Amino acid sequence: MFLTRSEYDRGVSTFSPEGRLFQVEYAIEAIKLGSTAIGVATAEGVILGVEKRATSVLLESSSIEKIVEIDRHIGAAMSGLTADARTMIDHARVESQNHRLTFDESMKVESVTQSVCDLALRFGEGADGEESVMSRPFGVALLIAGVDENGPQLYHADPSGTFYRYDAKAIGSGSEGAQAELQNEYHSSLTLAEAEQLVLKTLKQVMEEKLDAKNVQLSSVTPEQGFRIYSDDEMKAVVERLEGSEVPLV
Amino acid sequence: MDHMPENWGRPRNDVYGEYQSAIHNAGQGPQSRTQTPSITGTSVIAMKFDNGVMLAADNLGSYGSLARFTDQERLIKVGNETVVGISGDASDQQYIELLLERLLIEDNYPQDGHHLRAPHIYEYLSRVMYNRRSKIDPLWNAILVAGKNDDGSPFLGYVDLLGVTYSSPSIATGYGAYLAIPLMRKIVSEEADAKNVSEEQARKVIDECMKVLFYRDARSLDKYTVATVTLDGEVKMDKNVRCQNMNWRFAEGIRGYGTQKQ
Amino acid sequence: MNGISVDMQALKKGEVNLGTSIMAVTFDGGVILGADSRTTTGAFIANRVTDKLTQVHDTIWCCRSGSAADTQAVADMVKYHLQMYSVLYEKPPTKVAASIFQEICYSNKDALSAGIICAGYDDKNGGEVYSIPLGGSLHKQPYAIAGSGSTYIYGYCNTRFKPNMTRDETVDFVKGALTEAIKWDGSSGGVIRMVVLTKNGVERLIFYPDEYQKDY
Amino acid sequence: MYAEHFSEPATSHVASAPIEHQFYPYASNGGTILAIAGADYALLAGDTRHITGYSINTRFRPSIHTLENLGGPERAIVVAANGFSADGDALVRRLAQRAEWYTYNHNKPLSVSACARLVQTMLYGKRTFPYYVHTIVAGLDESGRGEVYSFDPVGSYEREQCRAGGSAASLLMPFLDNQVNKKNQYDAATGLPQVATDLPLEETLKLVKDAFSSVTERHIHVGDYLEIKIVTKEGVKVEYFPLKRD
Amino acid sequence: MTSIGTGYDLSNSVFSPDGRNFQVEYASKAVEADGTAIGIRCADGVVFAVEKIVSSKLLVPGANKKIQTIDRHVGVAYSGLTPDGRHLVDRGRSESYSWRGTYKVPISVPTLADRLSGYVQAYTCYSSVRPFGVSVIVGGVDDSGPHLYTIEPSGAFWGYMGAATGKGRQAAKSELEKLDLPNISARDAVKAAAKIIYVAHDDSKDKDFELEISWVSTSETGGLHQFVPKELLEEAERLAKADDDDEDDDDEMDED
Amino acid sequence: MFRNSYDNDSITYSPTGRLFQVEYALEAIKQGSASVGLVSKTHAVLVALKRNAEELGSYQKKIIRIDNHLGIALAGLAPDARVLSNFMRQQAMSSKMIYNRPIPVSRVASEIGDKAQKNTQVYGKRPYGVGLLVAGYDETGPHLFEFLPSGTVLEYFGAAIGARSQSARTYLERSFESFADCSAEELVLHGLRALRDTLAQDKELTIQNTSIGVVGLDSPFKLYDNEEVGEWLEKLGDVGSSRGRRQAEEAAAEAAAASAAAEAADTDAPTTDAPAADDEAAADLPAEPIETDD
Repeated sequence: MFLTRSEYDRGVSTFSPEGRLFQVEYAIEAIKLGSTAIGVATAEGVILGVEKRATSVLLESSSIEKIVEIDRHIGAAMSGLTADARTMIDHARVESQNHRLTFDESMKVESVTQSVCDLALRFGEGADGEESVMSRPFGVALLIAGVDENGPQLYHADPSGTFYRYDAKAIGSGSEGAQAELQNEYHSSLTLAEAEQLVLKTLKQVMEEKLDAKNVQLSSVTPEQGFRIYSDDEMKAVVERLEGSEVPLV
Repeated sequence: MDHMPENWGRPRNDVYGEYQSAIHNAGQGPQSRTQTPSITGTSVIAMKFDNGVMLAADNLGSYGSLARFTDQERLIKVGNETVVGISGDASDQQYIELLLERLLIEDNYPQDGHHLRAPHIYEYLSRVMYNRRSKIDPLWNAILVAGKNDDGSPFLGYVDLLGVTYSSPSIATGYGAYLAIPLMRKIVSEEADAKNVSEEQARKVIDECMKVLFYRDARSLDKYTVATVTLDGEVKMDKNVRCQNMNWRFAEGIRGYGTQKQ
Repeated sequence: MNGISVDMQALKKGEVNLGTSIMAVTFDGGVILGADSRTTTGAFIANRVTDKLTQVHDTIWCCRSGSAADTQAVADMVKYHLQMYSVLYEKPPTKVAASIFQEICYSNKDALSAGIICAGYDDKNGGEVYSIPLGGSLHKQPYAIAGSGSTYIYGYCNTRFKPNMTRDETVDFVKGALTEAIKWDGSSGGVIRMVVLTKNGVERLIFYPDEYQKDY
Repeated sequence: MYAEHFSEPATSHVASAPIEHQFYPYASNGGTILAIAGADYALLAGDTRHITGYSINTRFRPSIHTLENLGGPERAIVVAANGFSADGDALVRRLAQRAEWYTYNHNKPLSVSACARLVQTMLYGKRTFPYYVHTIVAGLDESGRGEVYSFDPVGSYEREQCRAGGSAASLLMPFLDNQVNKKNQYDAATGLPQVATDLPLEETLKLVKDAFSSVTERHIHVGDYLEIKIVTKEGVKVEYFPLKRD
Repeated sequence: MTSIGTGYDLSNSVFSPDGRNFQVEYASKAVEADGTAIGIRCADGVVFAVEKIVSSKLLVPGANKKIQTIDRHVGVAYSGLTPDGRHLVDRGRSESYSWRGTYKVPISVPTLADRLSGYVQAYTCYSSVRPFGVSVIVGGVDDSGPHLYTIEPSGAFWGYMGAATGKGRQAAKSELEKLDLPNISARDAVKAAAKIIYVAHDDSKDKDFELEISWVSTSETGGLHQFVPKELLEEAERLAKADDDDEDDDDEMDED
Repeated sequence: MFRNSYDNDSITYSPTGRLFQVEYALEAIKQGSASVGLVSKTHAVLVALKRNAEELGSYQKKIIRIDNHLGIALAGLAPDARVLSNFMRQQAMSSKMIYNRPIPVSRVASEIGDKAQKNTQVYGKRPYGVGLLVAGYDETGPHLFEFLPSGTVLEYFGAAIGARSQSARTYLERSFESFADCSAEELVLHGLRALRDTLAQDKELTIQNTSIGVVGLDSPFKLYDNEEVGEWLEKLGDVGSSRGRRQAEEAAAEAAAASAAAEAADTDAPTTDAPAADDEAAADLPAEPIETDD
């Protein structure tokens, strides 16, 4: 049963008496139904981690793709209606390549994030005054991680077309608990390896299933190697390390 | 009767010889979008002086060699402190006048103390001229814009049908570039020279230039307008000026073309 | 050749042209338009009694020169426009009529060969004459001459025209000028037609060669 | 030069236009530009004469443009597009606009290399109706080294030590090959070809002034004033230097 | 208004069973909530005046002009939703612009008013838009002399010798009727306009207001629409204030 | 349940001639943190309070440079501000491109007003949910305009928008007469004092949450953020709200006028320029229950 907040929530362009756009806020709610995704930025690089919730034992967990490459230096993790993310990711990829073509340089992480957010706006008027192309907002949020001349960075883009830069951010169903954990554990001198562990540890806490090398996925963006998704072997190794360090917890 | 429609309207082979299909097959190409000037105005000349800019243009609208219209005004006051001088095609000139009139009306809507001055109008016309040339549909004119700079100094700029622009303390379009420029550069060659030239001196040179142009430009008239833009923000239009003190008497002494004395 | 694509270049050569002498003159109480009546295709006189004076509104008329087809099409469009204008707003002033001519001729200058004199009478402005030569510019004049024959009478007209002539003086002036034009221009000829526009409306005049011709 | 005519009276003013003009959308407005990159500077110079045919339109029309950029004064980029000046102006104006949007969108200075690629994109985008210009872009790279990029009218570009463009390019280029790139210069002692090295700024300035003074003697499109813009870590410095006016 | 709330008033372009278009009527309410605007047709021109309610003392006096220019010879004053008024003025400007492009002469005032009213009327016919929330007074001088029109949110337009709209329109109209129209000179009309705005202003509802006056006149402005010179405005305002105070005094005495 | 039947879209008038959707859009502005603008004879200044969504997140941009002579401060839906600021940049650029003239401040301000009006008269669009303060300097001097979603654009000596902006307005009204002859520095300090008054009681202006924009005679628009704000805050001295109890009372009064602001605080409204992460609004506003479907 749905309890509507008011009647002002039916149209994407209707304000409530308090001046809010409920449809956009509901789209943000859609993200809370998605699996958890976490990003942690360190001076050495950014780690993205997602929970791969297998809804059926028949599902090939390797086909669950919740972290994707946008460009050599940028990747994104998603939560919410992942089908919606497809459009956004494709847009980001095209923008990023266009930038390379036009300027012979990689695109800044913030700029890529902004271009995704401009697209997110297109349920209404576009950032450059274009007509609207969609009749609802995207129901997905992205954690965009990348490295550029300003170092490793992590951004969070939501359906309203708003984005913030974060040191560490969690989205999805476990985001509240996870964010609190990140707030406690994050410090600016984290190494990449520590960030791996922080992401896994946090995921572990908010996941319903027992965390293993199959139901989570990590990726990193570093100045040296750019964006890469951890191989099965690497996943096994980091998960083992987590278990090793946290034996008492089990 | 020739029943082949493709032959209709063609010169008859028996009269004019074999029809050159190549001409027809060549098509019209881009030429169909280019035009040719018909009623034309000749040179506009202008020079800066210590307190402003002075321009002159004669009142002739030529149709080829025919002196078709002898009352054409080619110096246009735009707002309170700018004058635009136009040479070249008359129909395009009138179109430009319409553009400028509407531009000024728009600029006056807000009545907020902002007014387009010479550099702004110049920039606008430069954009118009270049955009039209880029469509291969040029406005067949060369234009001078005279007035005041943002800092209050005199402004004088040139733009033509190609969108080519430049500024100089003395400028002339058309034949004036050959005949008037040397005379004007005698007293204002450099920007700094203008500061040493009074309005009277400038007027003398301008009148002299118009006289030389009348002597040597077969598409010119001895009736012209002189516009003076002063830095006090005033525009004077001296219309129906006639060339004075022309020298023709020496013609009496010219006999034959060789050794003839009689 | 496919037989459908018509040879425009060649057709243009065969186009019916108003090699012409036309003029319009303002006078005290109105304006008079005058024209010869010859239409040619090359050297062949396609029509020797053409009427080149065309009404576009009650007391607004035009003289056409150039391509007969082009000028007729333009005049028809202007007539349509003015009819609409008078229904929607008011009786059109001559300047408005002339401006529509100009607008059409200017925007289609590459496609048209039309030299038009537009003249009219309205109570506010009296008689007015506007010349719209080939490129589509607009020139208000006390009197205007155009067409191939006009080149021969620039001097005649310039010497004899006086502002504010009477109707009869003006008729004589037009008749005299067109007589000379017809005499020297092979592309002009036939009868002299005139239209007098005043506050009383439209009056048509016609003069035959045997009346106006002088001895050589 | 011209045959004299006693003009025939025009017989028909209706059938044909009196003057036949075929519209050609280009012109050449003369002038010459020259750029040299050094270890800690980049220099772009050009004369200020503007011509049409044999007429000098103006003696002073500076043609080296500075692009506004974010970051310190050392991030400035200088550009010149020589040839048909209306196209050159349009290109530079549009480039400035694109650069401004770049700084809005990315909140960082446009690098010279990115600017160069942008120029290529813009030039090539008008491949079918080209900007009739020879373009040179100069500035400092991130490390403070001078960079010079030169372009043909349809966008082919290359980073170079030095390049001349415009009316007198063919006179200048061999001189630069010899003096800057040390072509055909041999070490007196060893007899081996000399290797091009970075020239100090003072030497380059002298070279540029000499080059333009000489070219002014030999080419009628060049003269009046020499404008030199030098980008160093202090920013852009402009110098003017009189040339012959004949 | 018996049909209020029955649903027939929720959409534009819908008649109620008693044949009314409520959305248009409601739009008029927006007009009645705004400051008074008046127009006077005088011997050789038109004078506009508006009462600009000053909602904050932080507003820059004289800066936020409410009377606007459509073409050199045409001015506009309106009451209602100011942004709607600006939209309509914009439309008037493009009408006038395209007219000049076709006919090379300025648009006549009746023609402009006619076209504008057509535009306003169109906004009452579709459920995808709402009617204009302004009553507009358009006036100017053309070839055939001075003209003054009002356009209502319904699109209805009529010519007037004196027109008023906004909060104080009733009081303003009865004052206008007292004038010698249309024989009054432009200068006298300016003074009368100031007085009328003062009379129409309701001290008890709105505290501060700013008086704005413009005119188009053959003799005074050469046929151009302009704001009246500062001195004239001040003089008119001084006279109006003096008058207003007198009346207030009278009122007080009456009460005594 | 609707408050009434006339507020579901921006193209329906209420029986009293009001446009509720437009009025609700004005409420969106109050959900954003405050921005303040003010002018002297020579300068125009913008100051604004930035918010971050969460502790580990960055602060939202509040002041945007449009051109050398022009900038804006915003309160409300940031994405809408992006649409409008891009539009203003286009206008400013084409003014330079076509007329070689920096766009007059009043004209670019009316342009966005006219643009906003269109969104209030056509079905399927919504009014912009953002208020802007437009500050600039042109030939006629410095100017400050307030833009509202209704399309209203008015010129002010001093203006404030956003949460608890009434407190800033009170400060401005009290002191605006002295602005005219202020130096740029004094003007910034006036702005900061006004901005300070919009803070919740336990909050302070910091280099992270304060943005300053200055433009004026011979000085192009300059934006101060982060470390650059430090010296201004030092000059200001007291960076906390100076009004103690009185502020709480005033804020409460404001809350009564706009019950919406209260709700904004306890339910994250992520579409506004900054969801109040720290519940600062809740700290001193009595929360009112929102209307529910009962």
